[in-house]
Amino acid sequence: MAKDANQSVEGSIRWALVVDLDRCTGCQACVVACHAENNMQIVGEKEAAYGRWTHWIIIHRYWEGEYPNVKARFMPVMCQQCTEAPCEPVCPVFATYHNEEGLNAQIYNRCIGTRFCGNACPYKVRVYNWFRPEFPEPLAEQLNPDVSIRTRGIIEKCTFCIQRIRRTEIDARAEGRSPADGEIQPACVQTCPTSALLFGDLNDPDSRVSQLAHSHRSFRLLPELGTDPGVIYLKGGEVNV
Amino acid sequence: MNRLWLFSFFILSVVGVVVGILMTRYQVLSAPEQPIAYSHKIHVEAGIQCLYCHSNPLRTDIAGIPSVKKCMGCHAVIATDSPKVQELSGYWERQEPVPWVRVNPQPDFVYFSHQPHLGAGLNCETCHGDVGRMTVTQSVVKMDMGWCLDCHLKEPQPKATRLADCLACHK
Amino acid sequence: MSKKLTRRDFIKITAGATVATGLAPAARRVVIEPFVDPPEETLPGQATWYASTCRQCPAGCGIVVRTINGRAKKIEGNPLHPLNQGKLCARGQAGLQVLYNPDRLRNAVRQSGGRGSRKYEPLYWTEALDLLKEKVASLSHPGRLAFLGGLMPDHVYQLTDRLLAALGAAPAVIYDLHSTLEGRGPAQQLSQAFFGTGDLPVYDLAQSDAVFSFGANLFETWMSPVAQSVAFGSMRQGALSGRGFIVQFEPRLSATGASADEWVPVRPGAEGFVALAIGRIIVEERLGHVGSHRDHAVLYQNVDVGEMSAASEVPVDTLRRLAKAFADADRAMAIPGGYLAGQQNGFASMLAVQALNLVVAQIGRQGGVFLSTPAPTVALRNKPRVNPFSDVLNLINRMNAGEVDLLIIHGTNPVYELPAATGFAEAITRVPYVISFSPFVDETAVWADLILPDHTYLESWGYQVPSPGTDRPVISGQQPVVRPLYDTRSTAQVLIDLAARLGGSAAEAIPWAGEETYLQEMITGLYGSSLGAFDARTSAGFWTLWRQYGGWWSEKEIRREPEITDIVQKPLPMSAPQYFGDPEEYPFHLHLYSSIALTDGRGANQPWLQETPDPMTTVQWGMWVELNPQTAESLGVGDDDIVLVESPYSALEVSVVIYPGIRPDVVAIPIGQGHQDYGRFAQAVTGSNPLGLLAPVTDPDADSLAWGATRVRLLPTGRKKKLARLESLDGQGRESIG
Amino acid sequence: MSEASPNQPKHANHPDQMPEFEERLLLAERKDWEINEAVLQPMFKTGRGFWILVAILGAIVLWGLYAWGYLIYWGMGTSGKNRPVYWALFITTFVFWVGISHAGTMISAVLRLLKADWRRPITRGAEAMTAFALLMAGLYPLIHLGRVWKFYWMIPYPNNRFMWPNFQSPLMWDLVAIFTYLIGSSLYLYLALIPDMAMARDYTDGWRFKLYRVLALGWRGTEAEWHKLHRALGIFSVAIIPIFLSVHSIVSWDFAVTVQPRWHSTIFAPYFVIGAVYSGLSALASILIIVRRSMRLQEFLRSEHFDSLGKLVLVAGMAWVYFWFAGFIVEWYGNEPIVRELIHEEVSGRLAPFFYLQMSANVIPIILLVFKRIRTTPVLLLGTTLLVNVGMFTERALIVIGSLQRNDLPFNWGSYRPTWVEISIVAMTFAGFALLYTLFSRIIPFVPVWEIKEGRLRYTLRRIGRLLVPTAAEME
Repeated sequence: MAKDANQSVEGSIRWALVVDLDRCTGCQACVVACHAENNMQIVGEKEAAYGRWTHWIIIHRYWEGEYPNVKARFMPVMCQQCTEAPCEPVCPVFATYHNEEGLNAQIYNRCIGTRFCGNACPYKVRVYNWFRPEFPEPLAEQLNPDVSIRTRGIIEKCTFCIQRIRRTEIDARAEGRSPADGEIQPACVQTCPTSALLFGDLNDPDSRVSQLAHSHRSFRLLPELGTDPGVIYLKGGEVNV
Repeated sequence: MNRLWLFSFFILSVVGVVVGILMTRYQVLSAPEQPIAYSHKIHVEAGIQCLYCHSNPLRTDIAGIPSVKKCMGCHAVIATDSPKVQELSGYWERQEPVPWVRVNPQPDFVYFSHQPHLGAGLNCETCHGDVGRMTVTQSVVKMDMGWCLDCHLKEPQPKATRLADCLACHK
Repeated sequence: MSKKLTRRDFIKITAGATVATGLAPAARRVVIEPFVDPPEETLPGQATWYASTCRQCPAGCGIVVRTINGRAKKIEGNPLHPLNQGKLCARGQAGLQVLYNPDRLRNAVRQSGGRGSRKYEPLYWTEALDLLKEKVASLSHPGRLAFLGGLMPDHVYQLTDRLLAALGAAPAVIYDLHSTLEGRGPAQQLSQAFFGTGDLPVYDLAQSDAVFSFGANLFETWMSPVAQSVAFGSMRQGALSGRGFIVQFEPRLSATGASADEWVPVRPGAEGFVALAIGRIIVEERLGHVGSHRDHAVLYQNVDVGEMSAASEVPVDTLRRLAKAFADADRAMAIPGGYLAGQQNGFASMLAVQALNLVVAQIGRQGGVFLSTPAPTVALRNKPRVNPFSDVLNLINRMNAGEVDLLIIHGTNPVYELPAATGFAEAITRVPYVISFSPFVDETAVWADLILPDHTYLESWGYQVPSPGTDRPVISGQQPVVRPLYDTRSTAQVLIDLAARLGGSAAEAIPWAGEETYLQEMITGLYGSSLGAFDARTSAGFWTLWRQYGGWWSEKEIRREPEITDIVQKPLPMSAPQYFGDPEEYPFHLHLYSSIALTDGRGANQPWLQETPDPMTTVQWGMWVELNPQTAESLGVGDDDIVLVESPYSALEVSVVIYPGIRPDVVAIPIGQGHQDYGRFAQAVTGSNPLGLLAPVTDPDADSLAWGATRVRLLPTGRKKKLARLESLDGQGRESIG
Repeated sequence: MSEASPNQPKHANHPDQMPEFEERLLLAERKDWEINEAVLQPMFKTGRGFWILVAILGAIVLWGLYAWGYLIYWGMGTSGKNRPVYWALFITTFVFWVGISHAGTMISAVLRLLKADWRRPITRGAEAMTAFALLMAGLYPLIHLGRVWKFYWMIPYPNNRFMWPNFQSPLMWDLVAIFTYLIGSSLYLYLALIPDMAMARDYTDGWRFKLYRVLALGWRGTEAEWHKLHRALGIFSVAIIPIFLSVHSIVSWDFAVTVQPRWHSTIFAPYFVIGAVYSGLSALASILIIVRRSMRLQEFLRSEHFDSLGKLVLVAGMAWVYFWFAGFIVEWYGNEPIVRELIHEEVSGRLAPFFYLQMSANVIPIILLVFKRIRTTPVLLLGTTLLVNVGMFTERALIVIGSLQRNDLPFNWGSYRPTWVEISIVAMTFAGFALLYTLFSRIIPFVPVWEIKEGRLRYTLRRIGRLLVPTAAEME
């Protein structure tokens, strides 16, 4: 999609997100940016307490050791955009499927809410709309017109901000070029104060993402499941060599 | 006796559904009632290009309904005696927008942008029909998913694959 | 005729369709209203980006706001802005919910049912302004007018300053909880004492390779968190330097501490001792590569490492190890943070910490401490300075004594933000007339007779000189990104109108026709400056560029090397921490901290921030107290159990979070919840304001509120309240089983 | 297998004792019309008790329907599900009902093939149970949808969007399998019903006559008709067995194909099937006992039937334990961290009560059923078989809900509480099942008269010396 319409090299793209755990300070900027970009509903304290929040990206916090030698580490977890996604084959209506660019797509208006994908996902990053969303006036004015609003009974999840990808690509193609590396930024990547998040094409050997993916610090989440995620983590505490 | 009842009820419901579908379809295609009975025919015959009033499709998602100011640009002097134009200038004096009714509404879950379509060399008539001949504007096709795919799938590979991707149009 | 028919048909059809099939939505009629007279820079449906400045905290980051069809849709960092370089924090992102908050005041109101009645009657602005003017004019003596300010945009403050001066009234008293918690006042005085200037120093995180942060929550709310986070990113994995390390000294492991490489739990208020001990060790053992140890010996001549270690409960060998690491680093840096300021010996501690930078000769050096070059024009430098706390207490006394007839409040919420023990809530009832500029009905506005709601920052003009700044002079510009939603009015404009109405000296002091013209005049000083990242031929062109860039800043970096005062000629002061409350009766230190999402409670009315999980406890909404596992065990309480936290002043009930990263003798409560007013989202959370627990004690040297010096006791209630945690309590603390 | 040892205490006509062959084989002096009467009479006697029962069940069903409407209108949030427990009571009950539905075919098809004669009087009850249980199970795929009004997207129909259901998805397999099974078993039920419909037609008048006339399809009982009927039944009983095996295997794959710990198991298919048979047979036994009592069918449903049924349950139960153990020991021995965690949860953690409930409720009956006295005493057998189904339901709940509460990232663990909505809807299906069965028993001859008569024809008594010997003739 990125290349010019005429000599297009489809399927050569694989979008990927690099999460540098050494930079992440757990500041939650990405979480709010995601809310602002993607029209998630706010569920309130009661529902949130019952595990019904709708964050597409949550920052796991893990304690290590005992006081006083205690340490806490952060790990942002969003949809891993698996190539071998466990969630995809189980959907009875193709509401979720894998697209040409390595994205694990979720088509909201096709979803009938069996929640099978939610069970199949080992990272538990798919969230469900348990009730109708409510946006007391004038909060609705903020809603992003590029993202549809999900009603009750629909599974949703991180899309790598497909609307931003598409927007940049269309604009680029209008100028007869393809987006430069780093030009496409999901909301979380754009805002991350420490630049712990980085987005790009994993199949492009020159992109920063694919270079970092080859760093000795890189690892994937739950590799033993063989899901081949599109989210690459860089472990903290050391520098690239 | 009550078998008759049952029978007639059954027939009625079936007819109801069928009629409902037909009517809805008809309604989607039918011309909405506009606040001002605007005629594209007259304007196009006067030699005005689509892009003069709907000026943005090459640049943005939506073609854009001309602002009242734009209308007044001509109608401050042209055809000022026509009652319809006086309705228009009424809006201008009150500084109100004209509440035009959308002819081709798209559902909320669809992402559509004019810009790439024109970029791909389509022209307005391909989808909107010969608006230039319409006195009352109405859509000529039911713009549903099948209709979109008709064109998208006709594209050469691998472009077709890209255009058949749900994410190409669904947001 | 035919029209009528078709319409009737439609109704029939729609009805028929709806009944017969569920296809009604397909038959929906959508009305599109085009612009009457479109603004030339916008295309319908096309995003337009406006550059402005974030006002969610005092940092003053540059933002660009995505607007579509005249509605703000998304806030992002301004990539050109030297301070935050395109990045933004959670609070900045949530700014839209200030603008679109359903609980905003929609016009000027007067409390019809008398104060606190929460019954409001709308006023036309002309009436409101006349009322305001009449109140000001009818003052028997200008001294009986008091202006209480908080987080004010620079230009509003300057106008206020001029007006008050012209009236002969006392200058505005500036107090707000956020500045208090980040120790802004003491920091300014520290800078004064050390570098002889009131400007806050800039700590060059990006290029430092060893940062000792003494209670500075660098990446949460302290000073300029986004700028510091950006710097942290490049310090950690940046290309230029190797991976720098951070050591965090504080009684409770903050989110910043979690990102640090080492956390040293220090006894509250003893951080200064640690700094002194480290300095002493470096000096006497001649550690590191700096030859000037002899000169600094005087600073530490009466420091005893053993005592310090005992008092701070940090083992001596730890101190030695850290001292060595600090001295050996190429570009080490120590940061005196906000938590120090919360103690009664805060100023001494901060001095001791700042002195470390001197010992390793990092003042004015790369990866060290320097001062940001101030704004080019003097007029721009007039910023709101946090007043000594005694000024606030004086004001309260005067209010109590009935010496204040008219109290005007802007940008602060003292009823919530001051410790209840200071008695502001009672004092305000003794003031005959109170005027608030708050866009929301907060705890203070409830006690105002007249509320003249200001625009929210996305609707208003202004500029701000960020303080602390960055490596170059910066003036952040602020402009409306949307047309004001409601019939509110910018305070600057109100002040200008007021001056015009008052006439006389006031009118002379504020001769400008409107806010915009004032701003234009103020920034023309920058027009033609050779430093600027941009310049224009005409001042009109400059004004346009100013709005496009979202401010003005120098193209290349200009740092200012601070000169050091003679403070370093004599031994550093040493004062033991004191706490309010008998240690037998009240065994625990109360450690309040500003929530990363709600800061000092300002964010509590924004649902996004409420739903944002706290990074450490992962609690959304809700309020809690953090206990060390041992402490919890000794009290026999567990997660989600409600305990009664009791100080000599008051008590509150709150759920427990077991928190491994906190000293056993310290309990921590986040600030920001417990609102009585301030909108549905703020009030949705049960709990009471933790500031109620505080004793109104101050640090005599810095004359600032010692908000960390109160002791409390805990009583289990036997009840439970489930907190909205992101983290599962069943799986707690385990990354992967096995 | 049904032949019980002949030397029995001679307590005539007492229903709970083993009778002489005469009675056992209904060789006692009984005219055909007497048998017909005996079967048909209870159908016409609908006392007050019956209507009260119908009213109560109806009320529960109505309430359940309201709850379902509530669920649809307000959203799935009104149920107790959350992240990560996206499936809970609904799916549990779904699996349970599918399980129950298995016994019917098991009894009639398998036993028909095996020519086990004791099956004759109970086949119809079993087949009816299958059909009704499947109807109830079939509701759940709809109930648990977040947007049930879009259910038709799961049906493959040509459309201009080129959109089809995803046949990779186990849910689609489910749909197909269950639908096939439902059609198959109801046809099977109906086929065997035709002659009795004809019989009933000849014995009744009024609306029943009209009804039976329609249902009897003009059956006249000619040789040719009988021949065809037997052929058809023969084919069906062979054809339906693979379906019967496939259904629960596929249900088990709903779980087994995911990577969810404790679900991702190869033994699930046979384990589920055998579990289904176990619970199904038990349910059948319970139902037969209740019906027998309420409709006074002691003469037809006699101890030896329950005895054999009990033995079947016993066998199924032992097989189930074997499969359970096979699965459990492998997972326990494999000692994979998360699985270990889950097993720990069950054996000594929060789930322990449920775990021990299901273990005891599934194992104790096996021990009990060893004793003939329990197999042949209706009350005891009723208790035992009910216990089995309590156990099986708990077991399903443990698999579905218990496993989902845990997953590979402990940060994401969760817990679950059912709400009144879920409970009402589950209650609705139980009540609905009972209601259907109750009404069925009053409209359809509960005992397949023709099969019984056929059974009689197979036997004659020869007197050899002083001793009566039954001889079985080969037929079918």
